Order: sequence, then structure tokens, then C-alpha cells
Amino acid sequence: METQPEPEQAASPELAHVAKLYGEPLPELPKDLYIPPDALEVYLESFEGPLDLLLYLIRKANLNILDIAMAPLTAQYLEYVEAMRVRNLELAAEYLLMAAMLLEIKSRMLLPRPKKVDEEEALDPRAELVRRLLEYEQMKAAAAKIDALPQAMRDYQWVSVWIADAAAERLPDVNLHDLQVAWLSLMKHARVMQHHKVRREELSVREHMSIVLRKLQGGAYLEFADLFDLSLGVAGLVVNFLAVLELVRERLIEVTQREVFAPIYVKLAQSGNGPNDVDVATVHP
Amino acid sequence: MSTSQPYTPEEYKRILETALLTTPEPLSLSDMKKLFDEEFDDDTWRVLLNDIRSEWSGRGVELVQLASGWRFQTRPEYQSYLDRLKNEKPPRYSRAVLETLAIIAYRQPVTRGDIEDIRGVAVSPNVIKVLEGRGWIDTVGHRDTPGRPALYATTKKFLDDLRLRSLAELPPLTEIERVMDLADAAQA
Amino acid sequence: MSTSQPYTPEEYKRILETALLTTPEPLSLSDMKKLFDEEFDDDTWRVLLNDIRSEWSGRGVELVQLASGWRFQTRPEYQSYLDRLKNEKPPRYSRAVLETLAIIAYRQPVTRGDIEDIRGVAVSPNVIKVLEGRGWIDTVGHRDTPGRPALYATTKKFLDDLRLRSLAELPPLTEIERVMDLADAAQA
Repeated sequence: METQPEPEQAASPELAHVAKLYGEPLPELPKDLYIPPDALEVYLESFEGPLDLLLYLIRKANLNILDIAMAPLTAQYLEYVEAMRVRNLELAAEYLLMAAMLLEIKSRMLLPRPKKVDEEEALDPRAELVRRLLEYEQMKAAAAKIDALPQAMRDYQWVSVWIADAAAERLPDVNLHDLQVAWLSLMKHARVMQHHKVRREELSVREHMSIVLRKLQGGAYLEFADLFDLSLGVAGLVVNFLAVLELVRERLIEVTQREVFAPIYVKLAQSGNGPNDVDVATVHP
Repeated sequence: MSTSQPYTPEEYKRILETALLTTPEPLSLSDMKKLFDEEFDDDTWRVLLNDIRSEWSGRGVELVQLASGWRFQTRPEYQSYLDRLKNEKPPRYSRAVLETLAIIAYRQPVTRGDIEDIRGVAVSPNVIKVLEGRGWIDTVGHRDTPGRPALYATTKKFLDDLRLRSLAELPPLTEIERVMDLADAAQA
Repeated sequence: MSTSQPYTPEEYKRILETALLTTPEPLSLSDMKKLFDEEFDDDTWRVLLNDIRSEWSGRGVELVQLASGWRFQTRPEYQSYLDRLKNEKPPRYSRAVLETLAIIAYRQPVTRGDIEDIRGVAVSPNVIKVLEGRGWIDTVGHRDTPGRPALYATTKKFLDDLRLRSLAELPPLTEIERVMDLADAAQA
């Protein structure tokens, strides 16, 4: 972290607001605190509020902030407030409040002060104002320091390189548990499903039904024997055969035979999708 | 550097590289020309850009020339690592999609009507499209009933993606039903 | 590379660098740990990151450690060039915004009333909105007083955007004056 040069406190409030009169910067801020009435409004707008103005007046008069001579300051301040009240009542409210506070301090200063009995009663009437002025001045300086820090987008940028493959969509994953849960919720939903008791064997029959249908895709005629995968073994062939029978029963395939002992052909039961030129007799088992 | 002009090609390249690294959109040549008061001919620009490109070879990011200008982008080989940083929740399929998939898996080949019978609600065409789009189901035929509805079955890709060797490896329904019976018994 | 694991420190660094270059948000250590299956201890991570940082020294971009992680960003010296590519000037905040920000940063958590007490003027809702819109402050609770005013505090983004790792790195508050004995001052 680089160290910022410590701002010179007495000078910074003046630098912070260079008042402009009719667009022209005032050559110098008034020494005697007298501001031309025409410039007052513009001048005051460059202050953040009564504390800011008060701070300026104190710093301008080169007074120690803890050593405020209340009478001239209050008089001066009231002059501004009066001018402001005439022009802009809304803006004046906070300044009037401050004027009231200054007057109260002034009047309390005029009264004889009791001897120090305890801490609380011995408090200088200006203490609270001084505390506020100090705190505000501290925050004002802190604001300037924060502003001097390198700031994203103003003083530096973030690096951001294009991710070339950002378009690849992430697809949901499904696992067996999801399917199980889905089925479970289906069954719960409708226990009417009882008659659908599906056993493992039956599932493999249905798997073979899909396999056979897939083999027949595109309207192909296949020889009956081609539907069977001999590598399945006897048990597999039985399931395979059951699948073919089930497909026929569900009218999903057509099995045709020109004459007895002629080759049996199988095709999808899909009119218009296969060679229809052959006059065949459809057999249903 | 902010006050004086750059003098060496290295300085020009550093500025150019910095500008390219901060803009995910391609920088056109006319944009890049704004960077410097000096004017270079197009050959000089090409040399500068090609120099930067070769300086970046072998890294995870490369300088590429596109129709609208030049930009740094990641090399595809690094994508799998970058994906790990995305902490968005993995997307999930809706209940309708999962139930339809379960019905097709266990009861295939089935028509949309069969699915609707089991689910008790209409099946939106979208649900079928999602599953077809994923390559998990396809049409294996048509039932010979009025309207000749398509028969859906699961594909080999479905088995592969779920790491199954065959449908027989799906959890047996009897087991699922036993779980359900147990759950019912517990409620009773 | 997408299929096999990286083996050399160079490969790890290239992947890490690529990840850092593509994410404008700071990457936390726990994010970075997602990049690899291997687990490294924190020292190894520090070595990797410091290596990358020194590899980038002398360029327009630097690797910095911020409140919420590590990020590549441009060096301020290059901003005057980058500004030439922008159509609009970055915002400069008004004194009202900056003073409000300073009060929230140094005195947090504070209510709007606290801010008004210190500044001596009403805080316009706009000022709060500007700071919230930038993501620099947010509401962290409500003070248990009438009206339950919101308590504002600065965010991690505020620290990140000002290149601070913690609030402790804020510039120290200026000692305005030595505190004097008021009794003495009254006599003057």
C-alpha cells in the first residue's frame, strides 16, 4: 500500500471548495470573511453543510479549533444565515440549527461558570461543538484519503479473458436412484398399478422387444432367424422368442410366410413403410 | 508511464496486451489505434499482435483473430478445469421427465398413451423432446392402432450414460415395490 | 489435458493462471482447490501463486491478493491508456458520497442518523443508493431504537475495489489536533 502524503489540514478545506462567481473562480477567498452577497449562494453551495462552513471559517481565521472565540464567529455566522434565509429557506434550516447552537454556547459562556465540582459540570460549553467539528474534519480528511486510493474501474481494471467454450450446456445427471424414486412416486400416485406387476424376466422380454424393433428400423424385412442372437444361450433365446411373440400380440410386427416351409419374414407393422409389392398372407399365432 | 509516451516495441506490446486482457469482447484494429498517439501502418500492428500471440503460445489462453477483432480466449483443453469452478447447482430434470423416463425404461416399448395411462396426466411433447434430445429414448416403431402412435424405447446411450450394461441392471421393480410396501406398512 | 491429470508445477501454474485470467471476481483459495483432484497444503498454494505473481512482474497486469481472494488486475500506470478505449469517464464521487462512505467505513455499523450527526446535514437517499448500487455498502442489521433504522457497513467488494485486504488497511485517521485542555482555551 503506497503511503499518501499527509494532507495539510489548514489548507485543504480551501482547496476543496474554490467558489465560483458567475462561472469565474474567485481570485481569492475573502480574507475578512466578507463574501459579496451575489456570490454567497454559490459560495455556500460548495460547502457540505454548517459544520463544513464553520470549519472553514475557523480554519480561515487561522484559529485553533479548540480555541474558538465565539462572539465574532457567531456574528459572522448569523450574517450568512440571514442572507441564506432570504434566498433559500430550505438550505437554511440546518444552518439555522447550527446558529442556534452557537448562540446557546455563546450565552453559556457569558454566564459565570461554577467552580469545578465534578467532571460533568466543569464541561466547557464549547466541548460538544469542538468534538463534532473534530470528528467531522477527521471524516472529511478520511474521505479525501479514500478517494485517493486506487479504485476499480477508475484507476485500474479487472482482467477478464473470454472463456472460449462457454456455450457448452451442462446437462442434468440422472442416476438409478432417480429412476427408482420416480417409479416409486408413480406407484404411490396410483396404486391402480397393482396389476402391472412387472418382474425381472418380463423386463428383459421388453428389452428384447426394443432390440427387435430396432433391428427392423427403416422398414427392413428380416428373416425370422435373424431376430435371434444365438450367443444369448438357451435362456436368452427363450426370452428373445417371448419378445417376438409379445410384439406380434401387440401388433407391433408383422410375420409373413409365403407358403409352408418357406422362410418366415418379419417387418414392422407399419403400413406404407415397407415393400408392399409382395402379396403375402399375414399369420397371427 | 501515464505521463510519458511509450518508446519501445516492448512498451507498446505491454499496453496492447493489457488492453486485450481487460476486454472480453474482441478489440478491433480501430479500437486498438486509439491506445496510442502514434500511428502505425497495418503491418506494424500485425507484427505487434503476432508477437504477443507467440509470446502466449503454450499457455492456457491464446490470442485469436476473429471477424470483429482480436481477443484473448481460453484454449479448449482447459475447459474441463474451468468447469470445476462453476458452482452453479447441477441442473435437474423435472418430475415429469424422470417419471416418463422411468416408464419408458421399465415398460418399453411404450406409446405416449401408455405413459399417460400410467402417470394419469397428459405428457407434454416437451418432455419427450427433452429425452429424445438427450439421446436417451427414440422411436422404435409405431403401434398399429388408430393414429399409429410412436413406440418409445431407451437407447444404448441411455445405458451408457447410466453405466448399465443392459436394462436387466435397472433396479428390479419388485424391490421398489417392497420398499413402498414397507413405507405403507410404516404409515399404517 | 482434459483427460489426464497435470503432472508438473508448470502445468498446475498454467491451469491456475488460466482460471485467474478468466474470472473477473477474486478467486478464493477454496475455489482454486476445486481445480485439481490433488490436494496441496496452503504453503504449496502460496508458492504457486507467488510464482505466477513474479512471472507477471513488469507487465501491465498484476496478480493481487484481496479481501476475498486473488485476482488479476491492471496496474494503475496503464489506466490512462485503457481510458482511451472507454466511451465514458469513470464516475467521480461527490463529497457527500465520499464523506458518507468514509463515515460508514471508519465508524461501521452506523445508521443514517449517525451519519447525519457527524456531517451536520441530512443524508440524501440518493447518496446511500449510489453506494449500495456500487455494492460497497449494505444493511447489516437494524438498531433497536424507534423506527428500527438500518445499520450500514462496508462490503467485501468495497475492500476488493479499493485493493484492500481488510478494513485495517484503510488509511489511518488523521490526528487533527492535540487535544487541549478546554479550560485553558476558555481563558484566551
